[in-house]
Amino acid sequence: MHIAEGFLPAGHAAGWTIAAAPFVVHGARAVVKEVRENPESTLLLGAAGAFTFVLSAIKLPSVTGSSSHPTGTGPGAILFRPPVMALLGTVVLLFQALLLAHGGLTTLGANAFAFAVVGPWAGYGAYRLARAAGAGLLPAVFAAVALADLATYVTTSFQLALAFPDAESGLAGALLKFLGVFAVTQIPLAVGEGLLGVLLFRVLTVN
Amino acid sequence: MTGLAVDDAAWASAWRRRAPGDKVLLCGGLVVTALVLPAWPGSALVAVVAVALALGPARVPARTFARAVRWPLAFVAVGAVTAVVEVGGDGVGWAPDAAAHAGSLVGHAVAGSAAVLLLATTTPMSDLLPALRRARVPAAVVEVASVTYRLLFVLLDSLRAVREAQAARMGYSSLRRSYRSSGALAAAVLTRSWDRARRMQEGLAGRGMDTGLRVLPEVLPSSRPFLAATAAGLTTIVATSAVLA
Amino acid sequence: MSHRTLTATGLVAGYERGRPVLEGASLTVPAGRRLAVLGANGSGKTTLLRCLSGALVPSAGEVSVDGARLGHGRRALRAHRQEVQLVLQDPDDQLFSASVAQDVSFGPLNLGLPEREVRTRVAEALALLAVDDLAARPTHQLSYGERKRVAIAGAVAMRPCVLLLDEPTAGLDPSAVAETLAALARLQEHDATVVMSTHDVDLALRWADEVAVVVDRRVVQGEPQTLLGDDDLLRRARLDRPWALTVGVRLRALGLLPDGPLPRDAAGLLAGLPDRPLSDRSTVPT
Amino acid sequence: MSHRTLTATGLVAGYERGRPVLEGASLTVPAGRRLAVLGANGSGKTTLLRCLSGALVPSAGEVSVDGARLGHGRRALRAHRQEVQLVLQDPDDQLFSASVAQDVSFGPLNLGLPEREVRTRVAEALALLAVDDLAARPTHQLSYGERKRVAIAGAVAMRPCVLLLDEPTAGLDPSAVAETLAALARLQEHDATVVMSTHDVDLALRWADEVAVVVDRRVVQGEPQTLLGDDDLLRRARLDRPWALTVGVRLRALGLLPDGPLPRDAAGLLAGLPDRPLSDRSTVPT
Repeated sequence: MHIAEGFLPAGHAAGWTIAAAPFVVHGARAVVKEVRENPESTLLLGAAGAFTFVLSAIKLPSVTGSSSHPTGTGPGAILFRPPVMALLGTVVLLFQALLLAHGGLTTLGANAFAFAVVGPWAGYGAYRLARAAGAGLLPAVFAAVALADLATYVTTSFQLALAFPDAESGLAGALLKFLGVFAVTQIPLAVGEGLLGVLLFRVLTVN
Repeated sequence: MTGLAVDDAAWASAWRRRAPGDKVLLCGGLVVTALVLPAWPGSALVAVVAVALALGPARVPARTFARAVRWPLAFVAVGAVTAVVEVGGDGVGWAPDAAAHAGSLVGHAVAGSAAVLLLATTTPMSDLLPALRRARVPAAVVEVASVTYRLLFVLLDSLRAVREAQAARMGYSSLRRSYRSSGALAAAVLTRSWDRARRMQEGLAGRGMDTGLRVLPEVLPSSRPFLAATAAGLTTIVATSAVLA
Repeated sequence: MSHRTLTATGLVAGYERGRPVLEGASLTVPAGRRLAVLGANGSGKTTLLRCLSGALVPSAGEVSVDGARLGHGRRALRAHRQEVQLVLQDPDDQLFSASVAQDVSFGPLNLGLPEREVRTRVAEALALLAVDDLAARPTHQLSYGERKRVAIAGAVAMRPCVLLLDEPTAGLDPSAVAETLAALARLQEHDATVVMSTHDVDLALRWADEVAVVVDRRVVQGEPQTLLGDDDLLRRARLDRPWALTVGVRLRALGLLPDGPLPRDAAGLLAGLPDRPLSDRSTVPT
Repeated sequence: MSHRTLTATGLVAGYERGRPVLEGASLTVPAGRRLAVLGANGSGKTTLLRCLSGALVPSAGEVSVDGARLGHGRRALRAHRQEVQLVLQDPDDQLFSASVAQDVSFGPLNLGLPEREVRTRVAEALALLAVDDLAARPTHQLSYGERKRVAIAGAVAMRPCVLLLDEPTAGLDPSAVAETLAALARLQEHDATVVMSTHDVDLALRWADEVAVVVDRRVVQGEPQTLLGDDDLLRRARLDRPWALTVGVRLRALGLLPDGPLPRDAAGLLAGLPDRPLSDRSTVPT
């Protein structure tokens, strides 16, 4: 779930925008460089962005039948690397805010930090670690995609806890609350997204 | 076959021909007002104004607007309840000022969402992206975003069609099969997006693509009365809010 | 496979934007006969087929098989999909596995059939569509016409009673059209009822036992020769009159064609014409 | 725009895998005349058009405009593309912008034209294709036929002397075909030479001044009536004989059609037939 428009206090919204900005700007530089060297890559990068958007529109099958969607950034982190995903992920979040009313504009920075920065980096890190530790491609993909999903929602929970600390138990208590609501429930979905990633890469490697 | 409802509304909106800059100014003003003013009466005023403008002069279908706010509302409800629940040594309970705090959270979020939605349902992405260029976002980034915008509809069509074909052949008749089908679906969309980009390359090379994907945006002139009304309206909201609070 | 009668009554269906595409469309797919669904692009042919296949739930009206109304629960849909299969126009929307044989096995495997039976069905479907030599090929290496036939094989492997084909000949060259029609004839011999949508009136006249014209959000069903000779209907449906009827009517008026139904194609027309040059040269303007 | 003669001589061209698709193909696009390039799917029509447009560099042979050979440097290609434009079969391969007007502006902007001139050209191209009412519509809401015409407008806005269209009528219903042909006629009046590839022999006979049949990796060029009546050529090219020629030849043999060229379509055939019923009833078999 993306943090809705207006949900974060102004200071927090601004703070997270500033926090996400260097990553997104770095991604934008990488994209500008890529396009300058190779003009055709505009189309490939555009296609990658569209794929990320559409991937997050696939319904994850779940036992309960409740509909839930992948974050969609894990496979992209492996395929296109985290710097590019920081930019593409932010573009996708902007489109989700303006085409689907998921998320918002003042919360774009906070959401970008969770979805386009922390998620992809966590996933990519897990992928590299797993590969370095000798894991096969598919287990590494599973770890990467599941972790990217989970790390995104842990970050969202942290952002909310920071904005709304518990009156009695403070930040720690609030973090527990939000993790309970937004991250623990996400564990089966993260596993699901990881499985989806494995199946996706399996088909790709067969072809 | 079916687009995205908010995007459809934007293209059909009575405000489609208004300058995107004007609309960004109005909606951005409303978003900021909703964020910084106290929830009562600031957010309430912003929400009323945004909804009234969308359903009134911009002629956005009420159904589209109502359906679009469901997503943010779901998050806002869960988020607000979680925020005002208190976890103490003696278990879980409501925080002392729960009702007021929750009301304020919901007020800000609903007003902000309505203001963003006013922009989203009146301004197609292909009008907004050239505006980003004017805000000094690099051309390459804006071009990537505009290809994303075009291709996501092509890919959404593929997604729906492939999923329907899989469902017809019982691809979603059990949890295990659903996973396998979803994986194949994601892979099909990914290979299609690559293939599409590759083929578009040739199609555009023939039209002289050398450096970038430069296009000429439509001329949508800015309206002084609209800008004046925006300034007056926002001032009125701030003033009313200050008086009532 | 065995013959079933598929019917639609008073269908109202459409998409989010605007007015419904169908408003009160009724149709009977006659068991064992060839039905061509005709209409201009955007007239609602695909929407009609999607309702018949259960892929789209109409907002009013009903679809039945042998009189039993199709519900929209999971189980009802599951049963319906074993009897009625829809093949979409773009084969790429239906081929999502790496190899041809793997793709055709998708449906039978999902039916939970034992491996042996799946292999039998895949082999049978590939043979019926005359694409058995492609079994081991990757789907993305096939030509467009081959992909279209493999997509049909994927539906045929489900052994449906009714096979709905959306524009199966669109984009195919004459020899690929001939191969597709030959495959459909083999399916019919295997007791499948075949329905195709098309905007090719010449093909419909040549192929169909019955036609259903989608016009003004409804369906007009009848004999090919009658409906495809109805200029008012064709105009409203934005279709052309088949050349064979135009030319046939004139030749009959000139007394050159025998009584009975008009010819459906060039071969039929030539067969009906007299063999020897006419002796009365005075009738030929110079 | 002004007329130019585009020629290809001894083209050898293909793709990585296997034997070349074209081996020694030569073709002359006659300035100001309508040329239909005919061939079965996979015969090499698209490859031929891609060579002519400069999109594909042949491994042997050459392409020239008014006798000047096309080089393959950046500058030569750039100049060539101002004169010769290729419109691909799938409009989604060319429409990259979500706004119709923005998309059509892409080519003229790449020519480095001033904004004012670009707007004029966009308006002109949209009007020629009769899609000016779609200017403010999003690409993704257009029908397939509309997208095809907008893709052509994108090429027309470059004001080419020769416009190459790959299967411009494939997948279109009769009324959309008629609209496309009308647009092509307007382009010709604006002095563009129009070439289309198709596997629809009836359309080629009706429309073209000249046809080029791609067969056995080469090109046979000539008059429509001659080539499309050559059964041996058609068999090798895996094409059908147009019905109008089949029926026309027989009616002429029966002494029912006047001398001169055979009719190209149903209207022409009816116009050639006698007006009144033949008196000699004995010639009609019963």
